Amino acid sequence: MPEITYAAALNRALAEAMREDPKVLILGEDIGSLGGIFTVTDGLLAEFGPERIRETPLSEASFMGCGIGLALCGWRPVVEIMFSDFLTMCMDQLCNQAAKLRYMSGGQATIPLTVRAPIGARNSAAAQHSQSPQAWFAHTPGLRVVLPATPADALGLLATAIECDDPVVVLEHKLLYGEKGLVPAGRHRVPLGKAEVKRPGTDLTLIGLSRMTQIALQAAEELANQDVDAEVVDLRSLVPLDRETVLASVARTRRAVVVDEGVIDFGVTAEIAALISTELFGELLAPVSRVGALATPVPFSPPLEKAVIPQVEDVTAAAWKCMQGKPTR
Amino acid sequence: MPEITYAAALNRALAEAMREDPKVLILGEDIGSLGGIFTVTDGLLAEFGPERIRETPLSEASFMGCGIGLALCGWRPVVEIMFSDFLTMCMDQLCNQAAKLRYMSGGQATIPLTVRAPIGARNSAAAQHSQSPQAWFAHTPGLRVVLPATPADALGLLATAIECDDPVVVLEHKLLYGEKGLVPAGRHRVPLGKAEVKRPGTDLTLIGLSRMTQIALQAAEELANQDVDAEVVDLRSLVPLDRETVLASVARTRRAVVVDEGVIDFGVTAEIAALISTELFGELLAPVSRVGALATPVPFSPPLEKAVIPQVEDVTAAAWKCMQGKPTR
Amino acid sequence: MKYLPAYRKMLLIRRFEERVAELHRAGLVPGFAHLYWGQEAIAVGVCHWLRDDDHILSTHRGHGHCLAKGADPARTLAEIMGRATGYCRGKGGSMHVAAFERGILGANGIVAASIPIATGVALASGLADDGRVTVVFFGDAAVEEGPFHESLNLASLWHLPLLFVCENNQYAISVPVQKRQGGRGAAAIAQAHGLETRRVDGNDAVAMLEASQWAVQRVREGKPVLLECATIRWGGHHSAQPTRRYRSREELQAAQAACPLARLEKRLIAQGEATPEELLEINAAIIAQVDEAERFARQSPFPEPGAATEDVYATQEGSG
Amino acid sequence: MKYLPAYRKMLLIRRFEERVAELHRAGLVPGFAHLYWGQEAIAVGVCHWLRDDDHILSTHRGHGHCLAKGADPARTLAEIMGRATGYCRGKGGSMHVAAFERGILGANGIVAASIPIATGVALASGLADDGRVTVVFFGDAAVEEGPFHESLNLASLWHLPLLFVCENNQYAISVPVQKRQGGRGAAAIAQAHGLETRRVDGNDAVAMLEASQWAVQRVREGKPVLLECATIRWGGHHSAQPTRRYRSREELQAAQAACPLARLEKRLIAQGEATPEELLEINAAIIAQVDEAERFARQSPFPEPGAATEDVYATQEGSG
Ligand SMILES: Cc1ncc(C[n+]2csc(CCOP(=O)(O)OP(=O)(O)O)c2C)c(N)n1
Ligand SMILES: Cc1ncc(C[n+]2csc(CCOP(=O)(O)OP(=O)(O)O)c2C)c(N)n1
Ligand SMILES: [Mg+2]
Ligand SMILES: [Mg+2]
Repeated sequence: MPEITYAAALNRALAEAMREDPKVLILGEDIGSLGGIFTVTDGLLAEFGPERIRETPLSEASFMGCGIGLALCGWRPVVEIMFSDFLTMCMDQLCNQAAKLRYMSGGQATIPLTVRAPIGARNSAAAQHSQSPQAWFAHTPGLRVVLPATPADALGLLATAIECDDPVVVLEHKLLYGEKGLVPAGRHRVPLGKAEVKRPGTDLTLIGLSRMTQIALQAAEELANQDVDAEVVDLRSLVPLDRETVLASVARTRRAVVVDEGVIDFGVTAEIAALISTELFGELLAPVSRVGALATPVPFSPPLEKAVIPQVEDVTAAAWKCMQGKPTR
Repeated sequence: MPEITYAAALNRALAEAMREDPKVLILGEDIGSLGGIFTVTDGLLAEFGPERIRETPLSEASFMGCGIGLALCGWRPVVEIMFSDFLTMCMDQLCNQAAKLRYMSGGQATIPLTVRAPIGARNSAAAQHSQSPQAWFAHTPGLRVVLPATPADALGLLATAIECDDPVVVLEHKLLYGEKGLVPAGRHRVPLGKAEVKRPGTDLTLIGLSRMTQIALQAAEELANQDVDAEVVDLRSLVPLDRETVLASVARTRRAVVVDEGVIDFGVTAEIAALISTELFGELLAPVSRVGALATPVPFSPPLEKAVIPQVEDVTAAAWKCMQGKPTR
Repeated sequence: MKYLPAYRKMLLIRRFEERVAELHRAGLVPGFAHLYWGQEAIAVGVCHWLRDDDHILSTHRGHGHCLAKGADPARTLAEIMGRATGYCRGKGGSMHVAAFERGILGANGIVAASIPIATGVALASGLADDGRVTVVFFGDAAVEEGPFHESLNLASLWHLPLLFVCENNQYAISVPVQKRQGGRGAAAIAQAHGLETRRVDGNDAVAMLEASQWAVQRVREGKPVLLECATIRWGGHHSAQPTRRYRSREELQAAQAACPLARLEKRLIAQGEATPEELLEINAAIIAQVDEAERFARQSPFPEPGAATEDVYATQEGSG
Repeated sequence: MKYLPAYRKMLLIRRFEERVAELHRAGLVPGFAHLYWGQEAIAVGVCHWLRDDDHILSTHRGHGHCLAKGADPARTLAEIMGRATGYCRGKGGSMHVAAFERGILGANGIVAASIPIATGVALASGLADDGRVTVVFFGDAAVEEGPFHESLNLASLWHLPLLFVCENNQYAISVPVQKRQGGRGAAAIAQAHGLETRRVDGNDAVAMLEASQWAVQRVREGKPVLLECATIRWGGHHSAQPTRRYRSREELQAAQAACPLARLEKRLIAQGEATPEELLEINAAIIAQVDEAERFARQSPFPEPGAATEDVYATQEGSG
């Protein structure tokens, strides 16, 4: 298995999809000669030409709509939004149109649209380039939402998303683009809606997604040094949500910490904590612990950014409280 | 105390604020001679003139921005968005600008902006005119979010929102506009961030907001006929969230049902259920039960709309399961 | 040219909308019904030149566009009445009628939202080089929404085979266009974006047919075009809305004096295409067609509640 | 007219941006820094005519606008370096510098987003009839975003005292304007909306000063105006970005040949406003000023982590 970066894995998923299916095309800003500001579309213009690597004006609302129209006509567009923060510019097209057209038309519309956008804080990009808005989209019926945490999952989830006949929002993490990992050499698909145990363990379950899965894995290593054996479950998909894998793990460990980079309040960790608390009522040894961003816009200055975004030590601290049966939040 | 409708109470709040403070003005579509499509601005044009009752083009993104600019200059604009579904047209201005400008400027910007928009399903308005997107805004730091359930709260919360120096999103319910209730004759304010026990009870707590508080009250009546004494807590504010009132009630009753008209998944009920499950770990007699809209866009046809939107019987059913200690969702 | 086919379509729309208003008053149409009466010449004038496989996208005021493009009145009415036999299985209703088999990709409840979608539909035709035309209808207020302008640029930049049809009926709900727009209107703006444009009297079927013939031809050759059609909204914003708060009776009467149907009738008789008796027969036949649509819709069942959770996704959980 | 004051401001911006680039390379500037070098004549030309209490709103490429409007270089640099003494207490950074006390209502990280906000600022001045001018600066790519167009309409409809300044530097990151716009550009579009407009050579300080004098005057009289200023981005999109993938060396060299500072120097000397020696002295003084700003910023502390949760709200929980 070759070792490649997350960005390269996404690039491979796009290139393979475009080779296999002439109906796949990409719309976005700076995806051509520049290869995307995070290099994900590097080399694609040369191979597939400007019709299918279609560089757009700065018009997120209308090129998202353009993707929807193409999808209605049998294309499989991949729309790249440069930062997930800019999805605010096309919320109507994504959440009122792409998400609802199939339903409102009684099943006539099929919208095989993939939307890619990077989330997360990286190197002081500040409040308008650092958001982790996954909860918004997970709360919007009609969309599917996935967040790969590794290069292999990036390849497999994006490939599956492009093949999916529904709109799929693929949220990538800026700090993961440069991370390397082993990726299967041949055809690789990760089903939507399947979480994965990324590290087996017995004492408690750390549930993460996107980069926070990596943070949870690091926390698990630290905990292991202190004789706590943490299992790490990577959600991978928010919609569909793999309730079974989450519940099976926590049913065994009877303790759970949920970690997400989005703001804690009304965010992803709330749904997972509510799910576990309800379904495993009476079986937990400690309340579910939630780790996430503080309820602020993401600040610019490095020490502030660090204070707001969850760190490994926040996860280990939550895990320790959980081991001691104390409620935390 | 006079009995007036929810729409009339909102109208009174607007008129009184405009009389008291010449810096209050309203921006929105059809708010002038028509008086707003839900009559909330009825009569204001005649009293305050077209400069302060400022009818806008159909440009939600830019008149929301216009409101922000006015707020930066010391005005207290009230921006009416005709249906909350259309907030998707101005998500950037609301969530990237209004919510963040104060923070990004290190406290230089003060944004006393009130945004009013109706939520909820009413009489088959279909998928693009029926949404209940409160969770999106509650998940956006920098915004305050309130949802009145009665005419008195409509008056008191809107009055407080207009006086607040922060952006406040006031989400009104379309089916409540015509509902009557007693309203204090004189000055009336409801603080942001204070829930209210709308019906005391001992056996379990029904936690609602907006119209779902009324549904919960009806459910409580039905339960009372069957000798179950339900307390009904109306959240009123999502941000700030009155954790104390919620927890105090459930600490007594030890059973909770959370009811919201938004989609269940990743919605308001998740946060409240997670809060209660964590803070009252080991003290509950049953898992927290969540009632909300099914995970679909809101359908048009009346029987379908009814199937998707929570009804009184959904709340009583959840309450019964809760009384029997069974997990529900 | 012969005008009877266009006349029939216009009359069908008129009688259909009158019936929708009646059924709404009778409580048989849930929700809002934004009626197209008075604007018939525009939809019919444009759709006259369309092929079956051409595409249209529409607005909240979409019944007329759908019928003009060939939607079955019975399935359209069934949808508007929330029945399981409606085009959208009762899930969409008046604001969301779609009939993909007729190239009708959907009415839309969000002002201007179908315009960006239309750019993608047109791009699909451009990429396939299939000669199909995409038409997007929208009201004067859509000109105030950003996505309209962004889409003009896309159409111009990418040479999309897309016809923009602006129906300027002077109002957005209660607010007249002069209180909403400071500039020189949709056509002037489109010109600044490099589109070819024409202003038309949208109450004159003959003028609409002529301008549309030109426009559809240009678009089929691969040039985006915008038509700005002046017309008048006859009723309230939706069928239940009174207008006295914002529109004088005189204004409406003047508007109705320009009735596109009455004008076309005169022309048909004057040029000997039909006698008054023949027009009465046509009218009777169309009323019978609308009666039949109503019978079909009334007899159709409402959807089963269980259908509410269908059609959210095309694929099963976990599948690709 | 005398050009030395404008020259000093332009030179300050140039030297400041060079310093930011250095500090970025040295790892002392977190995040992105989108530099304004090469475009100095525009900000300075416009701000030259502004009063202290006039307002400006800016973009991701905002350092030049802030300095031109009178921001303190030291507090600006401290902000860009994430220090507690920065204008925004280190919370905003390069893309969000604001200095309300100088009428600088903020740079903005979202393309075109400050334009709608500017309509409200201008409306506030209009309502107060205080004679203040609001200027909103934006790049050529903002012309592709819907809110720009909506705001043109608002400005036109409501006669806002608002000056739109489009800095057409030919690029949005890597994509040249011809690949993004099909129409006739910002000025033509603004005209269709009923605004007065002028196209200016934005690399020519004299032309910029002249056009801006007219424009600011018109706006002060209550007419919205758009200036379309042709210029060139000298560096990468941000200071760390190489441009070889999308821009030839020749293109850049031609651009730099039109250096607005060099041109203004020639003019100053030719018309006897300054000698070469005096210009060298000015340069030295400005470098000293930038040195001082750097010293201030370097010596300033980073914010305490606890500051992260401050400034989210103006009011306490539960208060009105
Ligand atoms: C984005 C958005 N804003 C507001 C509305 C509410 N609304 C529905 S139709 C309408 C007026 C539209 O006017 P116009 O586009 O001229 O079409 P007309 O109704 O005249 O046919 C308004 C304000 C909406 N549906 N979508
Ligand atoms: C809505 C939005 N889309 C995309 C971006 C990413 N982005 C930042 S600057 C930029 C290019 C802007 O070009 P232009 O407006 O011409 O300004 P310039 O950088 O040339 O000064 C892009 C695409 C953004 N910040 N906001
Ligand atoms: Mg209209
Ligand atoms: Mg540029």
